[in-house]
Amino acid sequence: MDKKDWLNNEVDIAWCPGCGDFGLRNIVAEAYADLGLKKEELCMVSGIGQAAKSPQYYNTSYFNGLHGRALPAAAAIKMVNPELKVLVQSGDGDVYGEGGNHFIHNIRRNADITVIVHDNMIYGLTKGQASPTSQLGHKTPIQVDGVIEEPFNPLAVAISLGATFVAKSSVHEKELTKELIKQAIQHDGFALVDVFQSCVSFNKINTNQWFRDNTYILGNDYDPTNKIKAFEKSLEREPWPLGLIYKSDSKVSYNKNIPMFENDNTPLYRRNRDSSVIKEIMESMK
Amino acid sequence: MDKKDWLNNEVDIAWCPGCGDFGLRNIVAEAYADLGLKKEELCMVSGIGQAAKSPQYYNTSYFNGLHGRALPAAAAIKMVNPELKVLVQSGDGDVYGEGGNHFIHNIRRNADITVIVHDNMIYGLTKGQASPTSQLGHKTPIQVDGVIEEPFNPLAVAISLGATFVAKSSVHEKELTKELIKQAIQHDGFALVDVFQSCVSFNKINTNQWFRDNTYILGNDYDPTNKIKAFEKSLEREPWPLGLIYKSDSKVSYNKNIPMFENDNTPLYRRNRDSSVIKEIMESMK
Amino acid sequence: MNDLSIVLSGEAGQGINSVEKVLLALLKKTGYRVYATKEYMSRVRGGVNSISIRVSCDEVKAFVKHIDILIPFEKAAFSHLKDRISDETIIIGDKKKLENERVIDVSFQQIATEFGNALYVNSVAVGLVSGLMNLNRNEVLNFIKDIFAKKGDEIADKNAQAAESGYEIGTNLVSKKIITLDVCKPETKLDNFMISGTDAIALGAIAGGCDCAFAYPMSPGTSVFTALATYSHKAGILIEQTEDEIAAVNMAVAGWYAGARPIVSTSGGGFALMTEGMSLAGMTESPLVIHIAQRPGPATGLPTRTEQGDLNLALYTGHGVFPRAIYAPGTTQQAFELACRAFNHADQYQIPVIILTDQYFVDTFYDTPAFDLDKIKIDRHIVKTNDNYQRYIITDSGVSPRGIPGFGSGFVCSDSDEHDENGRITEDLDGICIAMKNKRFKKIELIKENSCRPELYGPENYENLIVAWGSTYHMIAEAIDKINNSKTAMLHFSQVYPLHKDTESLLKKSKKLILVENNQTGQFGDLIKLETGINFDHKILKYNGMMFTVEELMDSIKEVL
Amino acid sequence: MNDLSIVLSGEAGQGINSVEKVLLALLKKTGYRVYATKEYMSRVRGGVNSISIRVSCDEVKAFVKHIDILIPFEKAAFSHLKDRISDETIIIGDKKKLENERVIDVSFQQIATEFGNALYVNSVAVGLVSGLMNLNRNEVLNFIKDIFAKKGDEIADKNAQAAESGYEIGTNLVSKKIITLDVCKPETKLDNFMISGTDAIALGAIAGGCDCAFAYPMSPGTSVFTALATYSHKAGILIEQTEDEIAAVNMAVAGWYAGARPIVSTSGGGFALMTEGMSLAGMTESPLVIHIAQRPGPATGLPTRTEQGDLNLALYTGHGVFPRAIYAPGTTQQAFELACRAFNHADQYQIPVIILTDQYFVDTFYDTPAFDLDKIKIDRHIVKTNDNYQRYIITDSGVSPRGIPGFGSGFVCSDSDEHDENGRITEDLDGICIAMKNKRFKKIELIKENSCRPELYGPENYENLIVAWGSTYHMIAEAIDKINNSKTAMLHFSQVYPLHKDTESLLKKSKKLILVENNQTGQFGDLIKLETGINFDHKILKYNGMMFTVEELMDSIKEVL
Ligand SMILES: Cc1ncc(C[n+]2csc(CCOP(=O)(O)OP(=O)(O)O)c2C)c(N)n1
Ligand SMILES: Cc1ncc(C[n+]2csc(CCOP(=O)(O)OP(=O)(O)O)c2C)c(N)n1
Ligand code: SF4
Ligand code: SF4
Ligand SMILES: [Mg+2]
Ligand SMILES: [Mg+2]
Repeated sequence: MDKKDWLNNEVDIAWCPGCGDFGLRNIVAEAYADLGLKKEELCMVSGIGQAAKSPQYYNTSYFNGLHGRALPAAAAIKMVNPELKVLVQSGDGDVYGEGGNHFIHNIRRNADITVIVHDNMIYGLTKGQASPTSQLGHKTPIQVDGVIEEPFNPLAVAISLGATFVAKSSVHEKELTKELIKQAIQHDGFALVDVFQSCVSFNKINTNQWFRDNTYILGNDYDPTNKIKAFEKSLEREPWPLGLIYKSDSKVSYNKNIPMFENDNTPLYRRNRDSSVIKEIMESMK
Repeated sequence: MDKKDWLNNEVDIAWCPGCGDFGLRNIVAEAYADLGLKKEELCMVSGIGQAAKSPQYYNTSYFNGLHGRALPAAAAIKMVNPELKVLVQSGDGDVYGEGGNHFIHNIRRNADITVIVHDNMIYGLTKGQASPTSQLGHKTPIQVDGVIEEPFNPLAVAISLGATFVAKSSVHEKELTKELIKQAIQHDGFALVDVFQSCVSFNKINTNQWFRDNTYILGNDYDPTNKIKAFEKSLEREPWPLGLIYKSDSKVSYNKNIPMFENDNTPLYRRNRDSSVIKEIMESMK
Repeated sequence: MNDLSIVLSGEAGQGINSVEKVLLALLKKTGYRVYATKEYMSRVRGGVNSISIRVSCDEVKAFVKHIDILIPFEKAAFSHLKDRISDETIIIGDKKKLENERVIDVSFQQIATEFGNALYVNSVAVGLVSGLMNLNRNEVLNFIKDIFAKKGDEIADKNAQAAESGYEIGTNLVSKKIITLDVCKPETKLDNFMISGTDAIALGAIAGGCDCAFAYPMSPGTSVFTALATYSHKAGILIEQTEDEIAAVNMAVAGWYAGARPIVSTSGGGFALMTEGMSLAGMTESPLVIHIAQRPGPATGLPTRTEQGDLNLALYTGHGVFPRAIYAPGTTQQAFELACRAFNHADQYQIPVIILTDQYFVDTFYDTPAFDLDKIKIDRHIVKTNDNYQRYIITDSGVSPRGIPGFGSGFVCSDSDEHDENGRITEDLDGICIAMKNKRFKKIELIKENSCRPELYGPENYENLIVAWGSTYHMIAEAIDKINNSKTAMLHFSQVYPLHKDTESLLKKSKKLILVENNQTGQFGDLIKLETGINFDHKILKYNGMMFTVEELMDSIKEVL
Repeated sequence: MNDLSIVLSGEAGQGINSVEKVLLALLKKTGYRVYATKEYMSRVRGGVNSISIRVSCDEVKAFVKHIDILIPFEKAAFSHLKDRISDETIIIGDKKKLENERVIDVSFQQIATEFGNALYVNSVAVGLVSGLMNLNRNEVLNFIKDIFAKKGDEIADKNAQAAESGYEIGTNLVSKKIITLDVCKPETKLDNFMISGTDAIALGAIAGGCDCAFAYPMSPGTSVFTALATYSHKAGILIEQTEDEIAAVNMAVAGWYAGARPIVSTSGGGFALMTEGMSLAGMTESPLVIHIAQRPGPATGLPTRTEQGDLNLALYTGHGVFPRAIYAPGTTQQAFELACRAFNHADQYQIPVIILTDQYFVDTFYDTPAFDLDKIKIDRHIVKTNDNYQRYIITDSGVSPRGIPGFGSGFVCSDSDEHDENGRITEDLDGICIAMKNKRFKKIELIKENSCRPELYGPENYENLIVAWGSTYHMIAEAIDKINNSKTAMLHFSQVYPLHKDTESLLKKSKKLILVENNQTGQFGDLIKLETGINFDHKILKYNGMMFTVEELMDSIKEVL
């Protein structure tokens, strides 16, 4: 399938004209096409929000679950059906706010899923409240005196949780974003790609221009395999570094760690159980 | 009040003989006594678990809430009633498992609370399942093949979230633990003290002996104000460093950041509202 | 025509909400009674939304189906509003763009672009309607200038000019008899306020001493949270957006514990996450006030639509038995009073109080006389503790005096486990455990004694009784007025639980019982059946995500009379 | 005495649970029918717990109040069990330690310490009871050796020796006529299994094709999760302990979506957190199987006690309207069959199925004949998709064929928003939105048609009908047997929702209706009233955290007959 085939153009897209979500949609479709994915092997997952509407706009199977619950859903799908490639597209509020506990524990779980966070530093769908990544001082109808809470640093936190693929991009850097997403999909384990995305309706501070002015692409001299350096890099601000911040091949993903899947990648729905098992277990209760 | 006064000895303590929770209870009471806290100014908070029973065993006001919800409760108490000193004692499962999202966001919120986590690397009250801090390979009745999930590193995560007081101790190091708890109480902002604690009934691996054999106390040459170094230190294992891992005075706590409390520390329950305010607001709806 | 129904329809982001605000203010200034509601899709741009305005010399507070004047900015409005457009509907708009023969052509877009910005269509529309209604030209133009003044002189002037063009077109259409409006002229001017359901709840909360709000955004519940944030400086309210709904409810319970009066505002899906927290409030006998603005489920459902579907959830949420109270205001006056009362009663009985509204109610503007502030007061039911203080001391009423940590010398101990009078964990099953269960249960009777009496609308000697709750109030009231059947009345419950003790007798007086609910199964009917054994003869249920209109209620009611 | 009630009581951690296991096995080996249950405090060491064993030649499956032989290891046992100890109770123990005149002195502790470990008291107790019952001495000693074999020869020997001392004391007490036990001698030996409620649910789940479990530990729900973990290698079950209950339910729904058959096991407080997830299953028409082992609330409540208090929560949890089924087994046979059926029905109707048990049931051991494996089968109601596949295609029955992503060429799209037949978001309110609401609603009738018929225990021509559900089954059955009133029967519901269509007629046949529930308000009675309009004449409710005893039920029932 080429990019066009991946895009569902029959539906009315509910995003605002100029929204960064459109850009990411195109980039992801290109990444799929470049990787030569087959439609039967992909499953997209999201929570609720503007970003989380993404799966609707592709030709793909998807599970568009509850707000904040994209990651447990995605992990479970991969864990029981490891033949699928599972990719999450969801918002910064969804993944880091309501879904924060799942962010922590799914990085620990390390199922082989790709997580693209549309980081517009705002709650788009609910009309402009602060998100965990909104910067200090950002005023909104709720944060009338400006944000006072320390902005969430998804990269630093992911690294400290032992994530093995942590990347940062911005929707205005199409090629970079595409390359990172492709690498993330190919990575074995939980792969995070946090992408600056412009909410033209509600975030008048962190605009595309702001992203351009406040980011730079990491040079080839940057070594993403050094955890401490990666942590240090993840703290940099204004300009924010874009690129692969951290990567490690030291771990295998969830399914490779459990006996059931050791020599057998068969999804659970194609496995059968002999009722003699029940007899056998019952015998132990004599 | 001296140590004895802080301890409630009229109740039947539900912990197992030899449990590390006893040790921590004594240490905390001593810290209170050393600091000369008044009984009217303290409020203890916990979730549910063996550690979370702690507040019951002091002479103090307490809020023993739901499993996993100690932190939002503690933060709210401090936020609306800033005259109180608020101290949390709860379990590793409570704070890092069920309560993980509150761990993230209360560090960001930075209310002036002290959080002591009884880190026994196990779920005690529910009889021995893995906790987020259980180490790789640890076998339990649920983790029959051993833990495969990356152990949660509370120190590294707290640092990456911008916490300004991050300490690690072990219940066998009484003096150190007491000193750290005292400093934590005096620190303005969210202060984390993660303490190794032995669950003699369900964790036969991480015993007091293991703690002794696998920890060391940070020397005076260690500088806890360097964030990157602190992060590096927080990753060290076998031996695990004990002491003040990270501290920063760069931030003020929640209440100091909001206009309502700027020049006025009065708890909300002692503030009055003039009904003319309603008239005034209504006028704007003419 | 003694009132006029005006509808504007456009895409999200096209600015029709600004027309609503400005027109309402102008009409009210002139002395008209006004009402406005909106319905909109779950998106920020595009799609098709509408606002419905009613103008009259008499009180007008209900959603009607018919449209007298329709101003559609997009073609999609026709199919979107097809059920509401009749042969009598006057349609004004860009004929070419709308591709509809019936349209009275006004080139909104062209005029707006002449003045330099497509968004000026809204000012053109305001001017047009003002012209049609023959409002005072200068007043209109000055008002528009004032409104846009903060955006700079140029923008203010341009908007005023756009409005002026609209105004002229409006007067022209009337003078040329292309449009004939037979509207009353207001004689007196009332000193009323334009108050939305949201405002009424927020003001009531402030009147009730609400001093902090813990919430996670969720439409349509965010509205009250946002209103409180807006007034936070004036009223001294601590506003905290939480990481999730679980934090919100736990912070609220703990906030009450520490002496504050927090509110939580949410919607069904968010409230679902507070189930365990509700139970915590039940066990710790904590006051708690939660506002739920209902929207259709299950799950994410239809985020910006309306339904009265969360009553069962409010009734049964939380494991274990504990008392609660549930309010369901139908008017802004009720909303104000009940929101205030929620804080006092939550504190008095140490229970969770839920205020159930819905998207329709929070998003609707009613012109409302000043709230009576003499009636309201802040009753703090807290005591200063002494050394022997016991938080859960067994009393005759079931209510134990509530202390606050730090206020007095006693220990205030609160526990989510079953506890003794000191608040400490116990397993004395047949002793204090049972006593505590009975103590909590007892309070239900106490609360019942103070339940709001349902309001009877219509004749006292009714034979047909329409039973309703919450936001359907005005629609049913107007339908009853218009049906004009001397034996038909409405019994409206602004407190749905516990039911007032007269409920059974009031229902039994009637020969025919008709239930009206904006949900699929008649949840309130079930509650009445459970509590009184009474069955309804007819159920009028609507559950497509929209409020009942007066007309459809008239039809449905007539059908079963 | 045709059966014997033996109770051991001690502190948590003192090992009385090991006595339970060993004694049951020994007695069963000898041909006795046995039963055992336990009650315990929420702590790991200390406090006071007890296990209750019944031994008989006939089937014996109910909890009784009376104690024939009591072996208390601690003084606290007397006050703890005061309501169960009668003048007939034989009490055996360390007289000095227990400070009680009635005690037949056996110096458990001294004997145990002689063999080197205080924990050997348990083997002494096993030996003692074996001696009293005159079990085969060698069989007993060898069995004990086998059990302890894995701990090394020395420990095995010491335990056997301790048991031998106990055995001798036992036979001595009998031969000296200090204790006279008039117990039957079993003639035949049944080929039964000792199956706990936990085991029955776990085995049923395995029989139903359960291939993964997502859960967060919570007593008493953890039991089933632990059992499945134990058998995970044998049966091929993916076991994942989640970070919280919200993750558990969302992983389960997504797991079903991807073709697996997950179970979630929890208790009331954990289930409370799954409210929104239930609604997600409702909206996405996802199969889902949740086991709730009930314990008393509100909130943390009494973590290790029993109650039938979560029925309302199970019935009403989740915002919005959607079908569900709720099972409530009362016997191990029912538990096995229903747990199996839960998976097939969840899949067939694409609904959440809840299995309601409680602490009493999961912790009780029943001797049970082999489950009939011929009856059970794994029905996977999934289809291979093609290019035109529509996940939510409108069908006559309301059920749309369920595809799995990756199985076939179609797209399987699932959405928590209101959606069209393709699973895509829509706001076509009066079109597909209403159609989807009606489609989901329709399935309730379908499920009802397949509801389990309540089981009648006792005479067909009853005049007094006791209505019950879940774990009270055996207690009521034995009470009825013993009351021996030819007009009194029990109607036991192992499916509590939707009610079987014959419910109303079965209830109406009776002259007197008696409700028995282990909760404070009679939640099932409310459901019956709501669905059938029928009121109960009497309600027998218990809510102190303990199961009904046969004796107290006999008293309460006789009182109202
Ligand atoms: C349980 C629950 N709480 C709240 C909401 C309301 N809600 C929908 S989207 C959203 C946040 C959207 O922000 P983000 O995830 O950043 O996505 P964006 O719209 O910015 O792409 C919220 C709070 C919900 N649907 N469910
Ligand atoms: C919502 C909810 N889920 C689960 C439980 C059961 N539960 C009680 S304590 C506990 C974990 C205890 O572990 P930890 O927090 O580490 O405390 P410890 O007992 O080890 O001190 C769990 C899972 C509960 N009470 N509530
Ligand atoms: S509100 Fe913001 S994030 Fe949402 S579609 Fe519009 S621009 Fe994009
Ligand atoms: S179970 Fe473990 S943590 Fe709990 S009281 Fe016993 S030793 Fe302590
Ligand atoms: Mg966002
Ligand atoms: Mg622990």
